[in-house]
Amino acid sequence: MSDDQVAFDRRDFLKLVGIGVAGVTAGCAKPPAEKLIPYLVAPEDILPGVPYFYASTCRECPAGCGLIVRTREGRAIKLEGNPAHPLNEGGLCARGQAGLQGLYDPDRIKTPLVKEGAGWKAVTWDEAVALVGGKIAAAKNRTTLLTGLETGSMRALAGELGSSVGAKHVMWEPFGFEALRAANRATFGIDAVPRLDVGAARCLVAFGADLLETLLSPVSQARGFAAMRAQRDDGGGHFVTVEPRLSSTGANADEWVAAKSGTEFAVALGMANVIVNEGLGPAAAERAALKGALADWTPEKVAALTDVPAETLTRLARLFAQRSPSLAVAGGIATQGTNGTALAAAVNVLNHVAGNTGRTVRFDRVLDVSGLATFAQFSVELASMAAGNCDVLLVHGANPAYAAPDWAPVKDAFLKVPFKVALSTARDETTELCDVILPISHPLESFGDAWSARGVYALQQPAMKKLPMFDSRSLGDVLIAVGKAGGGGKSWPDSYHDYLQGRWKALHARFGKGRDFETFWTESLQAGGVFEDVPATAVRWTGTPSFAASERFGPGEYALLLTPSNNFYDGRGANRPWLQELPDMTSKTVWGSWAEIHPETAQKLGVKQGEPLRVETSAGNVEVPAYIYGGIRKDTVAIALGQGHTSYGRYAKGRGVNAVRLLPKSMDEAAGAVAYQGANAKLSRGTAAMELYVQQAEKDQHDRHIAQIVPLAALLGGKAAAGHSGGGEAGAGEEEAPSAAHYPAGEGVHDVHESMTRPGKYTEPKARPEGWKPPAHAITAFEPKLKGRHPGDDPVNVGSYPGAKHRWAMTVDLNSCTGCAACVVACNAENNIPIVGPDLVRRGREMQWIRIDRFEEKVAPGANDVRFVPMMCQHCGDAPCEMVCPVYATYHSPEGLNAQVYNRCVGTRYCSNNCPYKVRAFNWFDYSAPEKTTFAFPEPLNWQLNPDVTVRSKGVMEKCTMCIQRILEGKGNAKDESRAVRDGEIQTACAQSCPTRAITFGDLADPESAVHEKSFGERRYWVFEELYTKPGVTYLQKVTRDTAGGEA
Amino acid sequence: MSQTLTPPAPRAAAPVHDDPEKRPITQASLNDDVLKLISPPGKIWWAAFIFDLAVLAVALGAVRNLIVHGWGVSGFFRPVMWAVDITNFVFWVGIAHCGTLVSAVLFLFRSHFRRAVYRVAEAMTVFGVLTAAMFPAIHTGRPWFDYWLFPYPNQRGIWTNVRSPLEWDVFAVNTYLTVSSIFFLVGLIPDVAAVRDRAKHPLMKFIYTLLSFGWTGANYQWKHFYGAYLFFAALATPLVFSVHSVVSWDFAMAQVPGWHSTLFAPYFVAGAIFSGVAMVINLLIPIRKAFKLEHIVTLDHMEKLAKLVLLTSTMVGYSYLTEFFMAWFGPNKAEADLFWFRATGYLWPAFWTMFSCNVIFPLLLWFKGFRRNMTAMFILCLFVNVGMWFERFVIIVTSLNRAFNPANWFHYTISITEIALIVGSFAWFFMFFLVFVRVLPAFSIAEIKETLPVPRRGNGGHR
Amino acid sequence: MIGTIQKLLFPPPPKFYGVMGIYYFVDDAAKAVTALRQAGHKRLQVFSPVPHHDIVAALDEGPSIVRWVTFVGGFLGCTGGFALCWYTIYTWPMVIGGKELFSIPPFTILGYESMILAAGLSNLLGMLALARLPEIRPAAPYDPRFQEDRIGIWVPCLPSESAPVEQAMRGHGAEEVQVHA
Amino acid sequence: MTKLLAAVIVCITLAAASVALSQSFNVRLGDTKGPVQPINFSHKIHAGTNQMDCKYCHYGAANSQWANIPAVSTCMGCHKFVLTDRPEIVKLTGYADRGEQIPWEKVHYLPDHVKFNHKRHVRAGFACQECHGPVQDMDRVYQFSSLKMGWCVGCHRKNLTNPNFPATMDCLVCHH
Repeated sequence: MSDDQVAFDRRDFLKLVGIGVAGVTAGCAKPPAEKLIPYLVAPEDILPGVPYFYASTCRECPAGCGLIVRTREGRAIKLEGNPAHPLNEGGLCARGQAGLQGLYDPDRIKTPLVKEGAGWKAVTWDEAVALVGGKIAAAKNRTTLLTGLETGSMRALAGELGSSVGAKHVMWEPFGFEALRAANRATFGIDAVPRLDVGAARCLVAFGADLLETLLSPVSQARGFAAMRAQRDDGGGHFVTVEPRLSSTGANADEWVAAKSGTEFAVALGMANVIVNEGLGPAAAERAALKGALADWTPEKVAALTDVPAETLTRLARLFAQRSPSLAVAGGIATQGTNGTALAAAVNVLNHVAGNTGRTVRFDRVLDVSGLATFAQFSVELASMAAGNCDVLLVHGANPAYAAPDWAPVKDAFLKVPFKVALSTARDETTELCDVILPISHPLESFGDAWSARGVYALQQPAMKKLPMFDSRSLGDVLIAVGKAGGGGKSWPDSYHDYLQGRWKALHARFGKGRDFETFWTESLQAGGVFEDVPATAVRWTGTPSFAASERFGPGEYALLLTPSNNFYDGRGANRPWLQELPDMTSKTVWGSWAEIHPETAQKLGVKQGEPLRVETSAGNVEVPAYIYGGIRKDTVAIALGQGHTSYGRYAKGRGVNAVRLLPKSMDEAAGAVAYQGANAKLSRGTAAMELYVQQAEKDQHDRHIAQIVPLAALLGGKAAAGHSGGGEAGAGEEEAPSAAHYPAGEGVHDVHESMTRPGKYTEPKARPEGWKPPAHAITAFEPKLKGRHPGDDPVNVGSYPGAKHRWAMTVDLNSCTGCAACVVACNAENNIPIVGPDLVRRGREMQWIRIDRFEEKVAPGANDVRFVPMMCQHCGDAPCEMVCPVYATYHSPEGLNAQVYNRCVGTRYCSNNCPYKVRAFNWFDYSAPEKTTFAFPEPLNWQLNPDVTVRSKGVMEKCTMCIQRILEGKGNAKDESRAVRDGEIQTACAQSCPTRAITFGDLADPESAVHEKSFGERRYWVFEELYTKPGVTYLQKVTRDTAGGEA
Repeated sequence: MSQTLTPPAPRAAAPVHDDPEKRPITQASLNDDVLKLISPPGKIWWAAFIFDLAVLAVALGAVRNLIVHGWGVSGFFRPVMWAVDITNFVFWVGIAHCGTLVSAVLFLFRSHFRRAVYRVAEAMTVFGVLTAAMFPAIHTGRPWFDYWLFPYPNQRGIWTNVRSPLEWDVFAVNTYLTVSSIFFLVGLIPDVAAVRDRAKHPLMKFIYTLLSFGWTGANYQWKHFYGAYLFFAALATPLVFSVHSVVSWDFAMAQVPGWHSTLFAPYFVAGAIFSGVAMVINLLIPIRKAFKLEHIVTLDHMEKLAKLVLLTSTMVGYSYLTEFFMAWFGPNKAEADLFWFRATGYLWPAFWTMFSCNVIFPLLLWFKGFRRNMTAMFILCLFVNVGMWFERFVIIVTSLNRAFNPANWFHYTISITEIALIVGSFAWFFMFFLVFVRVLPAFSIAEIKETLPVPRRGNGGHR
Repeated sequence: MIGTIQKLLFPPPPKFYGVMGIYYFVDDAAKAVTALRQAGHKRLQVFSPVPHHDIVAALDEGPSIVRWVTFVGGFLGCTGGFALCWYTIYTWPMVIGGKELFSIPPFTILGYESMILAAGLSNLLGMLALARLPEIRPAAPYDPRFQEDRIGIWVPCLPSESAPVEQAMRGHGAEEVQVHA
Repeated sequence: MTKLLAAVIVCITLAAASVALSQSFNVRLGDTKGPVQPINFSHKIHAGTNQMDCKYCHYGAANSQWANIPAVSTCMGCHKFVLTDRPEIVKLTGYADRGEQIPWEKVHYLPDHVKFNHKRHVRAGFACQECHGPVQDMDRVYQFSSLKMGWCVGCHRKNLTNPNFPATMDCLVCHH
């Protein structure tokens, strides 16, 4: 019996019992007699109540990171990064984790549908396949298969389908990296996007590149970013961002160069010019040629064009050249404009003259985007369809009706094509235009592979049996069935699984290492695929394109900037409630669109925060709530893409606006890409009544020292403890006396008692003899201490019980935190956090246990200081919340946790009032009762609920538990092997998911643990230390670089 | 010996006088005057009572929503997890305090003006506590588990957290409710006996007999009655101060800026007496006018109450100023921010209503003419009560709204539900009070009689 | 129904034997009390709307002992309060906010409130018991005027002895004398 | 009349007392017969007479937080051959052949919002009978213990200082 058969049996066992147990447990009435349904056939090595893990691949964006799917009772309940995967190395972004909600989307298509007049008729698969096959057979080579980026076997299968039934395969992505590829073709003669070795860079300049959000492979870049920021030697790891609007990637930068929208390329050229003229950087062979090409991009000229002072350019150029290897990155919206290719090429030039090509700009493990149609090619296809050259259109994984601008002939094409088939999981705008809908299984339900990057052969395996309520089939099987029905006389394998194995036979030949195929296949499934190290393709300079600034066009005096959303990418994430309720990291808004304008602009227009703003271009106009943001140029207005769906399920439909509709017809001709940037817009006060759903209204920390920084100079100067009190003077570089230690006594703050000046001073374990073991009953015996207790008496556990064995604790490194909010989604998934909707979030009633507080000390061109603080329950040693609870619903656990017992909670809410961090969430409504309108887990979303975590009912307080269920699981495993808990064995959901490893969890009582080392590190501090709560969560100060060049 | 003097016939008609203030009182006429309140009520009373019940019904609807849908129907959010609920609680507890103070403390001090007013004040106390006690009960997220707040033996073997200020509240408020009710009912015994003797309907007679414990006025009854009454007063007096101190510690024990202050206990007690006396005045003025009892509750009595208001007003004002001074003088940035926000933030109307009603307007009481002008006094005391409600609102909402972490500062907007709660609490209170006025002697016959001249043959029939 | 319960709780007064004198003037009544007590009628009872000092003096009784009941109750309440606090923590000690497990200040508050509560209740019970309340079987014939302005002196005695008592009462200015024989 | 009054008072007192009793002490309300099962399976025969180990069928008890209900296949493992002609076994075979699952009636009711981990208790060496009672003598299984918190805590208190497997009284262990 082949392994996958076993896998299948495993996956469908105890589904029903699983639900019965995991079902929402609210109320306390004794239930009526229940039926227990055992498996019919018990899989010998599988048990209910035990989690099982399957390696797979994430398909939420072209990057294709590796997944580990955690399943319980045959249901996938959480997605985590695959540590073995070379791209994401264990981390996983918010969008990737929310893929789970695509699987459990309540609005998924239930059965094959055929359009009848205005409505849809449900048909059987056989009918549907026969119908489609017949049409394809009749179409005779006039069939088109339109998909998103597909790699590996799926692309091959599409090709074979084309050859057999004459279907043309077109792959299109709204953000297709056209400019990058065009520029690389021009300068390096290679049609690829490079891999950015951010970690190795000692100076990073991002030209509009959202490399921590959507560009290329955000997770691996974030990992590299953390490594770069960890550099210490004379101020390495300097980060400058060049963009008209401070993106949430740019928020992490030390310096913001606010170039005019569309002129970023000139900045790059100006820097290159300085480097070449001053003879900085390595002497490359083509320096002479470049010198000529760069001659007329003098800093002065550039300054005039870009509104960036010449001296800034010169300074940055010198810095960039000195800090070799440095890295300049083009990407994001800046490369999606009329000057996109110019920017990409200019950045190539800059990197080249600074000698970064081949060092930080590498062409080894590059994403496979070859064969991806540019928008120009796509338009040609559409045009030919519109011309009636296509009879059958199969669409999968692409949503042109939503993502393509109006002037692209999508509608015409779809109207003209007589027979359109949607192979889709959810009903999106494009699906609505089709004649037949075939429900496709979610990637987590089906086999497949993704060779998303060179040397990466990732496998995608079903983590569970197909959901019973959706009669779906995997894409591969459908294509094969269609191919069979479509004639063409090709002999197809029985299933896509067979096809896949057939293809992997070839890999077996290469990587088999003598194992038989079954073994190879099984091990590949377990590892998540096969990964090989690939040498970097040597690239040579093939020529410098000529640069010319193209002017902005269209009526209006404001530059329109449409940015891909960190939460929704191009809009495909919009039907995931987790992402909808995940605050955007720039505006901290949820569940809708907003337009960012500069305060002065707002004043000029007479628009206040949240008031309607009318944005008008030659193509159309929208009204969105205004968000007043200092981090944007006065002459620019920015709207995030991804919202404004007219279909795509209850969570996406009718939220915000789809700003793509604003795009006038314009393209980056050189690359053949849509110009999301370059158009002008008119702004005026809107009329429609609308709401801006802000989750964090106040972005000034009022000198409360919540997010602290320390200048790198201070660290290097050995004055490590001299933290920065923030509050305006951030980055200015002055330091408090070390005596003030790690709570800098800023103005208006309590003078800190000496005893408070070291975190964990009282949590420091005493030196213990070899082989010391705590008394067996220590943890458990609640011996009342009869003598007066000073916190210092208790070596391990502040405010806790005699001789406790563990003190679970956490550190958060603000220097690594990029505010990507992956931890928030991870927590949502792990702890059954209900989604409450926009109105409650706006009123401060969101339920998330961890949130990313964004504090803006300085958002203006020049030195930039934006701080992200992941804020969760601090598990204080002396917790203010505990002493006020009248019923012991919250108390201090023997292991240092601040416990919250839901069923004891009466709901006085006193604890939340007394919590300085305000991290306790109250169940204002009944989110767990299916009969209530406020029910947060409509079927089948409740299949995702973690059976180890209670689903809280109305009227109880809840908060971060430091994933107590994981702690118990880990301790249980240790007990089973009769050993102590290993450091790092237990990971909270947030710590596990963090792409930059900013969060460390562990046992403070273990002197060898990583968390212990960090908790006593030089950058440590506690939030609100003057309150003497002695938290279990220690923060590490963010390190700021001196923006005057960073020479320490 | 001379038999010249003859006692007046029983039930002699009460003497009359053209100035209501100066109408003389005899022992018999006192019974008539007081007991005439206990009679089938007229149209006005019924109108008021029906209206009151209607309002109460609406409020109960709101409470039903709170319990069925959860507290989400209110305007609360993080960080303002308490607002109108606890505001009402503290307000009514404060109202309740004046009653026991007037009856117990003034009893110990043997100040005679109390005898005319203390029955109304005590009724107000009992009904005030009854109103106040409702709010901690319904303000919880799961009111059906409120009994967990009481330490009762259970199979789980878990108890309440005696170290929580909220638990102190449970003990303090329940003790206060019990003791003040006993005090009230015991004081009623001799007067109810008088009512009993006049009751016609057998049911009424029966009920009053129960309430009067079959009181006959025998010497041994009087002896132990006053023996015990003294101790009730002696127990209730410290209780008054302890209870409101405990209530204030609900806030003072927390570290929320604006709550965390050692000033709170005396500050709250003064405020309680302040609002309580004002409420007594608001209740007495209509009663003495409507039932023509100006000769029993005289202007002098009212003026003494007014002076009490003036005194406590200055104490409250002093507390306000101290708070601001400490915020300005102390090193705590959060507290300084908070108090600046109180006076100038988006909740400034609440703060300035409080300040003007509690500190500025009462300054008028320095004028004797004002103190003796019942209309003016009535209006002023209304203002004082509004001001005192807003004091609690300001303390609770503004402090929570600007707590330590700025990341979740939002604006609080009051909801219909909460307004219903406020109005409903008054309806609930007056439901009791309206009934009380018509079924129980609203003035202490026995104690007032003690102040009357005792008929002696020895000195020509009079003292 | 009401009638039944009334009968159940308040049986009809028994037949009394004795003399009841009604007074208006307090000094008369006081003198009468003195005289009668000298005449050996120690078990006489005085009914009045308010207690009068000279009558109390004439009766010549000590102070009420209810205070001792109150004291005992208060003492037990206080100990009970502290005991409860101690037991709740002893039986399941949970550390909260790093505070002392057995912390005296909160104990004091609860002990104090319990003391007041118990003292109040015992004070009430003591009073009712000593004053023989509720008085279900009246110890003497009752007259509503006692609640208004008249004072009654009741001397229980056999019909044979009633004559001198009645005479003594009238002698001290009784407004009216009823002989129950 | 008096009698009526007395009767009422007595009734009220009794009701209050019973409620107080169930709340204050660890008494089990419920029958000792147990529900009628679709197949009249007798633990007395299997675990008692035949001395079968509980964990032979309920193998999950030692390895998972939940003790599993044995699958039909587990039963058929023996009863394909053993006593195949008995009416109850015929029923069983019927289920197996039809590929149906046996709708066993739930016997043990744990209160809501509490997590009980079988594995930890079994591996700590507790016999199944300590909680489930003399199952080997039960023809029809019923809930032996009250499974109320007081009952759990009582046992945990006893084992606080158990040298090998110290129990804990930390609320979080069961309530999370």
